[in-house]
Amino acid sequence: MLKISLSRLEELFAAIAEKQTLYIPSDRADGAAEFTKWEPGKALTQKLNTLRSAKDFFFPQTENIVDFKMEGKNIQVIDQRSEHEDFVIFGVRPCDARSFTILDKVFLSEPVDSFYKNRRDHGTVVTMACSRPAETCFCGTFGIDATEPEGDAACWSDGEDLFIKANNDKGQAFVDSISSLLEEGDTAKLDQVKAKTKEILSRLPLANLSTATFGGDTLNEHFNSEKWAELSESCLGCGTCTFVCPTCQCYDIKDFNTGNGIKRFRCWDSCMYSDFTKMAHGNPRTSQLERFRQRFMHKLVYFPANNNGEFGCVGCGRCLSKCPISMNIVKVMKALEVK
Amino acid sequence: MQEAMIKRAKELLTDGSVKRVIGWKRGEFAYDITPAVFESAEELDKDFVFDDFTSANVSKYLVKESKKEGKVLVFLKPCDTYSLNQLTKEHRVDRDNIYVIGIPGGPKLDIEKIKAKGITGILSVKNDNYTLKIETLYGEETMPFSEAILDKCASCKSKKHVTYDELIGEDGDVLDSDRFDMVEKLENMTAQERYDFWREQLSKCIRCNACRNVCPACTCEKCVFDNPNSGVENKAASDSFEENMFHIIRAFHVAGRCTDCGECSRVCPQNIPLHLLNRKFIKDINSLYGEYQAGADTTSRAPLTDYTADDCEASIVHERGAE
Amino acid sequence: MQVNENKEFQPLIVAFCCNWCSYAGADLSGTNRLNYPTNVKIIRVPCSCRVNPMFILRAFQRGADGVILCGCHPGDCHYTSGNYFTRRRMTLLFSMLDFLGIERDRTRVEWVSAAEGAKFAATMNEFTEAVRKLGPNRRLEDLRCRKQ
Amino acid sequence: MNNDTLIPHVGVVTDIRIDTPDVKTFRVVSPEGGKVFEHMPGQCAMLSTPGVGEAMFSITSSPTNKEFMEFSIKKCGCLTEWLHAMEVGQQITIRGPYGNAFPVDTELKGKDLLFIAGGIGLAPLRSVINYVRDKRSDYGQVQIVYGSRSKDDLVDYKEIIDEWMADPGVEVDLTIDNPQEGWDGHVGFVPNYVKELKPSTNKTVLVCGPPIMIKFTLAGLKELGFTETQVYTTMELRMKCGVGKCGRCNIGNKYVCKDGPVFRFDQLDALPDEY
Repeated sequence: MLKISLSRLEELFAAIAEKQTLYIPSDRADGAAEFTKWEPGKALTQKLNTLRSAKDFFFPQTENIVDFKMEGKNIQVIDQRSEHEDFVIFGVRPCDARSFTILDKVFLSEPVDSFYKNRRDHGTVVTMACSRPAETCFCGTFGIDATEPEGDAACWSDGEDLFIKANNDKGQAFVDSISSLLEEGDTAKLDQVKAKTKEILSRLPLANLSTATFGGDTLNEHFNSEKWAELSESCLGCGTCTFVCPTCQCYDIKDFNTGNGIKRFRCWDSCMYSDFTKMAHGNPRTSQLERFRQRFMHKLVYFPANNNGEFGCVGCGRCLSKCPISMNIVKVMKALEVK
Repeated sequence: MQEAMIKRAKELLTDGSVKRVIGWKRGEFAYDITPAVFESAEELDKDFVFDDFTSANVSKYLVKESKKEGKVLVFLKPCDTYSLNQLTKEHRVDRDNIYVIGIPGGPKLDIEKIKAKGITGILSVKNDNYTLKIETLYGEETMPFSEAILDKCASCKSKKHVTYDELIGEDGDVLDSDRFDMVEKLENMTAQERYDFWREQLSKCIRCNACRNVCPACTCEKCVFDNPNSGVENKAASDSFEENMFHIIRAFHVAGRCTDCGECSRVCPQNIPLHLLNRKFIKDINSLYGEYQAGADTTSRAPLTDYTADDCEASIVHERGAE
Repeated sequence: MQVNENKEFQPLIVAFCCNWCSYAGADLSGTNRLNYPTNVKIIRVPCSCRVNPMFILRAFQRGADGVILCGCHPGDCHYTSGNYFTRRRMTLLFSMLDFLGIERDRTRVEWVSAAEGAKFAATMNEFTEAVRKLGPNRRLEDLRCRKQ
Repeated sequence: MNNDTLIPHVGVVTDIRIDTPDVKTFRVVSPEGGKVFEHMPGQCAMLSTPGVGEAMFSITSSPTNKEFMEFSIKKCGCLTEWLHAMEVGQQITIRGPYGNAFPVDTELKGKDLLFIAGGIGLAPLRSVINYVRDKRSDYGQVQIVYGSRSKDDLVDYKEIIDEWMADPGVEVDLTIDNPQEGWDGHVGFVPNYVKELKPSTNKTVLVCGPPIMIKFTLAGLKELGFTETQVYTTMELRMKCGVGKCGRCNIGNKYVCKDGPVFRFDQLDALPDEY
């Protein structure tokens, strides 16, 4: 497999950044990791994962859809869309890489969302395999192999060298563009690292979390379970779990009057917010129990029902560590699990 | 301590003087504790937990729970009792439907500080005389207890329970803490430095509203930010102005009512030091209108709903502070 | 923020004037033929304490470069204690804006009674000059509302 | 770049007809004349006034009408209030068509039809009624049961009297909730009136109206011997995108804007009762 020494990473990034904008996960002032534009001297983070997922690159938190100019009775629709620049996201973890395929199922299905497609076509995802999974990781439950990441091109690190392999033609184009820096290398040491990681993955506390009792056809079984009351009683109804989640796709469309025109923009929305389904004549989900149930039923039952069995969660563990009251999908799955 | 609390709670449950107990429930790991309502002795034995990670301030749940039929027992740390007093003063809770057992505060741990040290794969955290023994998938790690303390506990303002019906352990007293040091440090910066500091912090905000939904002082039936024609985007980070406006107005609405319990900074997923905004208001109120601690009692008038004829003029802000 | 022919920066000033005193004061300065800059846009409010901090921030969002809040002198507020609350509220708000690094001199509270037409005109002239020196408001504006 | 379903077209309101104190029917055409897009009966469109809001309304005109599209809108929110304040010639933005339609060319073809509507619920059914009347030979006997709070709350009252009642193949039964002078027709709630009329059970039923009316009508129909596979309805939930992506109009795993708004009752029963 092609490889480059880890000491020449800076050189590799410089080569990539020449042709396309490069984003890498690097440490912020407060210690958390975040995807930022690469500049010379910006180091790759040692943290397992970034605080905000890479979803932002394809489905940003706010995005202008269209502008309007109102003149008397007439409306002028101004389409602001422009071709997005090419960019590379380096160091995406396998769980985040899988979340892109889940978002694709939503946004690239008919009728295609042109905003998302515009960014998705111009973005090259270069993934990085995990070697030190955290206790909150449970990507194995959803069939993700943390040592064999998906994405356009995949990278592994065995401590000395960075191995790189293309998974599809976009990945191949990326590898070709930096092939001058790469050289062939044997993967003996890398296979040891992979084996060790696989061994750790099997020892993770959530390794044997199973999705057996969930899936597209288990709707009635779970919808009226009386456990929802107990699970949702201390939920604050904030949007943290949905806004840090890499696979949440719900959005809201709002208008903003700038004083000299109207901007219609799209922004993330959370099913946990009280006004998510609020209509002029009522709201089908008035209690926090219904909203809480909707979030987890969507990921564990509705999404698989509409996407032939693929779950809406990738097991990245962000909601486990960021929920103010530590309620999350793992506790819901364990509570609803039918032994 | 945990056994004493469970024993006492079971006694009160069985003799019928309380119907429900608000406490904390064990999670998957050592540190993911969830506030919970217990209704039976078995539940208490099975799940109730009280240890170094039970730092959540549960007084806000009393707004709902105290309106239900039957008394509710709640365990409150000293800083939580200030929040309950403030809620009582504003008639948001039915105080005589609540039975409060004061429990010792004691500094609580912040798992983010442990993880920030690069410790990962945490399986268990044991505290033996102030050094943490952390068992992880990658071997045993140790860390001084003092380095993993929550920010709000590091600048603890009082170990005194200001309201309780019963006490487990003794009552402490008000401490003079260094909680305004960081505020002073910021005040002495130049305006540009302050602007850059806050722009960098507030630009991280993802508008998840966790700070508002956890704050015991933020209990409006319908928040102004949820009102579409308030003109503020309540879920979009669509402009730097929106972030500034949201945090200024939220801090303003709790000015004079915020008990400085530190929950907003604890729950912020982006680690923004939101407590500094509230402490700035507290520091200003103390210096301009006389020492005031929200929640210290349930009768005094909040500073912003009060006035004296010889309050200072607003131009005082223009005279002080470096440019 | 308009820039007229002689290319000098013309700040946009929003003045919240309390209906009983300052608005009458402004009216008096008009009848006395005293002039104050046209950049000042007056918004009449029943009392100075009707002004919610959001109004002030919204004015900045929409392109105001300075906001001044005029009310009755403490003691002769039509609603007896309105301006006392304003005084506390605005002191804390201005202090917070300053804490966030936003220029202090963009905001001000002035007590102008119905008889002080001259003071109203002088205050407006002086405030406009102060804001003109500060330049356009870049720290608290909404980029979407910036006039292209 | 191809156009995106979220980017609206401009429509001009050419005629506003006041049907009831809180319902107006708006005629919308493209600025260059003609319809903005084609649709099938039962489908809906997103109307909006930039800066006020955007909402989903069922298209009440029949697809066989080539010149314009009509929307009967009840005033009950900030956008509808703004729309009711419009004058003729005002432009609005419109995008669609969204949702599936009543299966007029499949299950309904050749069947005897029974339309049961309550209040503003007539709007989506009117599109199907006029479509069926224009293609009369493809369908069997048509019966319309329509009720409202009071006489002047009957939407499209003029058209019902002049055209539908005059049409031989169409039987129209009107009712109002409580007696009112100047009204000699039936008085009573729609569900009870349906039970009185005892329609024959080989008819296919299309129901639309307030949820409470649908619930009791369905119960009444079951008593009369109708099975759930014969009854269709159209749902209404909050919608933002109209194409099943923004995630808010779901009942169970079905999105009302994409898999609906028209559902058969056996499909609805398979879903949790979350509406």
